[in-house]
Amino acid sequence: MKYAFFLGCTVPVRNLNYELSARWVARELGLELVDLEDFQCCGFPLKSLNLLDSLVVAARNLALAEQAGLPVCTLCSACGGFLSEANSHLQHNHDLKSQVNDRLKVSGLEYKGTIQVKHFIRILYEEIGIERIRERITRPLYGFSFAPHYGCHYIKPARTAGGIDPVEDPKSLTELIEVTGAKALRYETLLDCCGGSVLGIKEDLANTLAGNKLSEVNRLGGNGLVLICPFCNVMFENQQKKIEKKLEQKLKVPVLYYSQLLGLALGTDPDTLGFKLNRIKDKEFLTGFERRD
Amino acid sequence: MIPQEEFRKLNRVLIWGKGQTAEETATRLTLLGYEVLKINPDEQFQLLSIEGFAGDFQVTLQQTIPSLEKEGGMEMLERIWTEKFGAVVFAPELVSEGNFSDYQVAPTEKIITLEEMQKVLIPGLDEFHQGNHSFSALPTPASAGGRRIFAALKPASYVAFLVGLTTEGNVLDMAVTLSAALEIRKRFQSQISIFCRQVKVAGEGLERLYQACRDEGVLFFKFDQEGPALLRRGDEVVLQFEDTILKRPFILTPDLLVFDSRHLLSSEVRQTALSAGIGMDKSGFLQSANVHFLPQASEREGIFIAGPGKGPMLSQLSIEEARATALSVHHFFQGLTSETMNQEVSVDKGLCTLCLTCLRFCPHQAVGFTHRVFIHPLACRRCGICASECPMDAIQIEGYSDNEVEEKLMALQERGDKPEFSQPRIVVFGCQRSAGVAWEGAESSKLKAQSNLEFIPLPCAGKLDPDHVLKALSVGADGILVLACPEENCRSVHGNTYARERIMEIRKYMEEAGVNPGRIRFEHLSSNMEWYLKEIIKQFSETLEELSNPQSAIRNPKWKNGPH
Amino acid sequence: MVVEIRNPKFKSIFILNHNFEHNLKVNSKNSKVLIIGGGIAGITAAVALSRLKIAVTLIEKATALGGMVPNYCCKATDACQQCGVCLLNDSLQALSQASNVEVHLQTEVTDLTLDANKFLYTFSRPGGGGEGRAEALLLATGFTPFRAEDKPQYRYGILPNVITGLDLERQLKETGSVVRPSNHTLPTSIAFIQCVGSRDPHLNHPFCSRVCCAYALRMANLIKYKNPQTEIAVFYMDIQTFGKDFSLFMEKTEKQIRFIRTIPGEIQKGDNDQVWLTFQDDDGLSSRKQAFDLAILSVGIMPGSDLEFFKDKLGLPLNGDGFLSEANEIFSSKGIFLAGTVRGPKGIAGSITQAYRTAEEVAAYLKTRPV
Amino acid sequence: MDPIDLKKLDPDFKHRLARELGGEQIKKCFSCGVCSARCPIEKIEPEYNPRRIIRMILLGMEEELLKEEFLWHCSTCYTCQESCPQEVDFTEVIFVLRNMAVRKGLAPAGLGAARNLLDQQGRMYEIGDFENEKRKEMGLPEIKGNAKDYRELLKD
Repeated sequence: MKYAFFLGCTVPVRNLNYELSARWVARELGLELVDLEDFQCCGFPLKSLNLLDSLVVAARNLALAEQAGLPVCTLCSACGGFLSEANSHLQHNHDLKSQVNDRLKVSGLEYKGTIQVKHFIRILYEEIGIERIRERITRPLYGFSFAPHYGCHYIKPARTAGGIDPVEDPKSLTELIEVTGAKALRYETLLDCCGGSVLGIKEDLANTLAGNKLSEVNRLGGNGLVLICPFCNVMFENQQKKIEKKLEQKLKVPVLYYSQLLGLALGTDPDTLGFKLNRIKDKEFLTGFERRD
Repeated sequence: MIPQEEFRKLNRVLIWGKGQTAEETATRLTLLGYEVLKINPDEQFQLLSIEGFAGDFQVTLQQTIPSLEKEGGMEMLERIWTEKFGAVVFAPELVSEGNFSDYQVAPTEKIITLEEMQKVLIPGLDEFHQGNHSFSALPTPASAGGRRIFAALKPASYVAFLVGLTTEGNVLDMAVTLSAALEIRKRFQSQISIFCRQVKVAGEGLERLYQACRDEGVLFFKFDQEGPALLRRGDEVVLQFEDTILKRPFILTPDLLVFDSRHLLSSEVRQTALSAGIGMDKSGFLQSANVHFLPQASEREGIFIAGPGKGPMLSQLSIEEARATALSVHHFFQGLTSETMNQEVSVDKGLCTLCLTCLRFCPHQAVGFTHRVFIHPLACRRCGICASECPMDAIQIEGYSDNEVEEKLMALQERGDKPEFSQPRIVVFGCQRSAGVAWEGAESSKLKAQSNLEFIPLPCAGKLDPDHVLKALSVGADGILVLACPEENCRSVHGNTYARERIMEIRKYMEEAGVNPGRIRFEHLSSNMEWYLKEIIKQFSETLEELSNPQSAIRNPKWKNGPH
Repeated sequence: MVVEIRNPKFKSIFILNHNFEHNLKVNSKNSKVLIIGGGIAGITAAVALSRLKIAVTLIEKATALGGMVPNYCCKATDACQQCGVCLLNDSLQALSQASNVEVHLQTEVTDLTLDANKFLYTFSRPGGGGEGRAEALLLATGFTPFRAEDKPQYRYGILPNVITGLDLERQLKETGSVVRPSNHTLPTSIAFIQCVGSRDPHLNHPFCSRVCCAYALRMANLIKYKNPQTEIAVFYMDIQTFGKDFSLFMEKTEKQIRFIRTIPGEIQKGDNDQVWLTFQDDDGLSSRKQAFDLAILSVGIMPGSDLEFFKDKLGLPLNGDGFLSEANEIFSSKGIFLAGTVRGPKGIAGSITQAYRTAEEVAAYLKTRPV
Repeated sequence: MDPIDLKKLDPDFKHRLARELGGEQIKKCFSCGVCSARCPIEKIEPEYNPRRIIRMILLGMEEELLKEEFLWHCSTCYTCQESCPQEVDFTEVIFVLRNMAVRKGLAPAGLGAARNLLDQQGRMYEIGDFENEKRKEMGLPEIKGNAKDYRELLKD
């Protein structure tokens, strides 16, 4: 299993904990992630401004992966979603493809439409599989519970997301949490959006969205909110202080990446998984977990 | 009793109607070997009356022919004559009147009816509904009106359809509207708005047509209550309305305004139906709103109803109706055998005083008289209303005669003193086609086993006889339950109502006789309401228990002490 | 003559079960027409053909005749609402009096071939099977109700107080009243959601089911008649015309039922097992949540699951909506005829009319077909 | 409120939008309102209402609509799109509307910044020596953050 590793813009600068833990988990499970030097922004930030421009940028990245002969693995759901979407548009629309390829000529690249894009979590779920992960769990996280947050672009739009999960009732992350031995919480706002896309336009609106979910997760208790996208992380972790202020309520909802959770269950220590970089940690969970050994 | 030689079975059918249904019914019946006369109900031909009985109707027709032109106008020649038919099929089309009066506008160059639009635009609409969902190249209309309409249809022009706003919409008008809108979009690229309350899509292909219109950019304005207001501005009409989605006011000055129509039964057909004793629904369409007449039956045996006269319908369905009707007519003729002519209803000549009560009450026009009354066995549906109404008890129906019912009641009396009876004894009189089915159903099988319950089937609740009810009370019943079909569901039209009225009467007798009128109960029950039958009996038993309580009422002494 | 009449005095009575089925003699050789499906359309067609002295074999999978109709309730309030459910009993009565009709219950056709204008078929049934032949085939295999689970945003099967129109029919048929499944109390507020699974290209059912407005509004009126204090809201897109005197019906219905032209987005769990509907409010400009004691999903008519079998065996084309095509000339020339919902959504009255029409076609075919 | 004259609106707007990538299904809408009922933004800001936005498109209210600030408030969660019975891709429609607004110079101030960043560095966040130093400390590979070709690629 070998993938071109698409980090996107946010992860390699702002979410090193996600990158660290994902690389560690991948290595541990025999998933080879290859860094391609020329990968840049996926193109999604341009979609609102000029759809064609955004597709050109996406196609550039896809063409690079094609050159390397590797399918793409993304950590960010927005990157994964948008690269898949571009792939689908270009594979099905011949005129669009030639239009985009015309523009790609300045980079000396050609998009052919031969490779697939998959989110890291989807690779864990579909390629490695729950059973193989189960076999590798050495330190099950019994007694702890987490609220999964799927995020929007991981499963939607269903047409281009590849149907990994039924959009009204997604299961993959829930099962992946449960295979670690921890309990995955069911909650009303499970499908709610983080609001990340509106943050730059109307912060208050974005905070209200994220706040709804954080309040519920706070009421639920448990050991934190499990994420799989750095965009969502911006809202739930970085904005949490501001949201607390807005809601006039202490939230203190610990936020962590799924790869960090899995890493612990696979037997490594929090430091290797970048837990030091998590801003809101569940100390009880981390200490409680360490004390078990 | 009618002598055998008076029967005649004529393999002739009169089809009173025009259009698709009438045509198709005529064709199918001809193929089946019947002699068919098809007459268009219009100004020229009128059907004055249908006398006689199933298999042998005498139909009186009138023809009005304009004759030689004379000074001061046309002389009209009238011809009235009578013909005989075994069966009659009503298959008229509806007449349409533009809905202008509802909006208080008059037809002008820019205001036309949906029918006009259809005529110039979609001559092949019928074909469309028969499954050919593509429009072939259509010729430009030859008529002046048609050319005028075409001239109004340009890419820059706005066409507005007002459909189903002042009267309840129907699939037919919607199909025409959608087809016309689509055609105009495709051929002239005009801007089209359809104003309606509901988009009626419950017909084959209509949902796709609706979708095709939306794809073409046709706008739909749906209204919950009032449609747009029509304002006159010089020559033009301005539509003023609120968009129900945006909740904002809009105006539109259409270049062509198309109105739907009211579809009505012509007064000729209406008159004929009334005189022939054929029911209509409350909206004035043919066939009573009674499911038991589905699909093509009428109150009178041998008279059938088919097609849009029952209400606007898509042409597919008209064809379906025609073929089904042809079969029903064929069944009817096949059923005219010596077996069906067996007398099951008899009139006692000695008792009959020729008061003709039976004739007045018969919902099926099955009673005739010459020097004596007879009940025509083919026209009779054996409801027994006549038997119950006959003041002389001269009419008896096999299986439900006074003697037979009384025998059953006497048997009840004999069983009356069995000691295991602890529950009130109830005699149930019920229509055998509704209550009878429910009574025999699996759900109520426990009821049947209850020896305190006796079910006396009636051919129709209209056969309920006050004498039998009083008899039942006198032989020891604690309570009488009468079960009739729901209102407007009686196969004999008013049988259930008659039963209810008779009970009011019986209650009066009971009061006079000092018996609590609460001991008789009347309920509507359909054949599949077994749970309700159980429930009624439970409730009624409780009522009767209470009435039998010495503190509350006097228990029927006959029951308590056994028979005398 | 195959339907048992328990009491010869009441000709309208039958108990249909597999016990009497075993006494049945299988003698399909004489049958001219094979009817598959013993619902209202199949029964009506069988009766119509038998009256023409055409011998018919009627095969039904279930243990009783009637198809879906025995699940439905009588909807009469102070007067009949013309639902036509009682017509099944009329048809069964006519069948019990028909000659030349052989009914096989609990029987499934396992193979079917068309060979030189003859249909050869094999069937299986408890305790064995057999084979038969027919000169014409009439398919009346009916429909499948939409699976409400396929619209997960309404949480059918998860929230106890979300039921389907079919569930409500059964409840009213069996008990005569409507209760909340969670605690068996009477609901004080009820929401009907129309078009669940119908007019929904997203779920691959782009067509109108043509019966849901009728059954939902009639049942709503019935509930209101029984319990006038119940508040009922109907969420709809376009109310479809049905029955006679429809405008009078609507006039009356609109007075006692709230109509909201929108489709609710989702149903969520509320306190006391109430269901929360989120929908675009008709009065204002925004969506809102409202709690109801009970939500009823008006599920529609979907193509029957047997259609694939006939498609494979006889090469019959399905139309764009997944039903057997309405343009049936290609079928009838081969001696294949269709009646009822196998051809597309329709109600009881429509099925009956169509059964007559088809019977007429079958009769004409048998008269003129090449030998 | 003065009534709007339907004839003064642009009936071609919906057709033009339908020709854009993602806008193809717009005319299928039959105003059921599921999109609005499920929209999380609508719950916070009722002015943002997908059903009404589509209605404005269908009626041709281009001028008014493209000026609306709320077009930029969609969180692109795709809930509307996934639950639409008529398969209108409303989230994509929002992108099309935004593209149209940008073409008319109606984009909110500051949105051009994203494009400038990509023009210059091919990334939303610059990766310089400082960032790479930090990565190195964590044992992560260096990232060469310069994409010279983006400027060329995004040239109009």
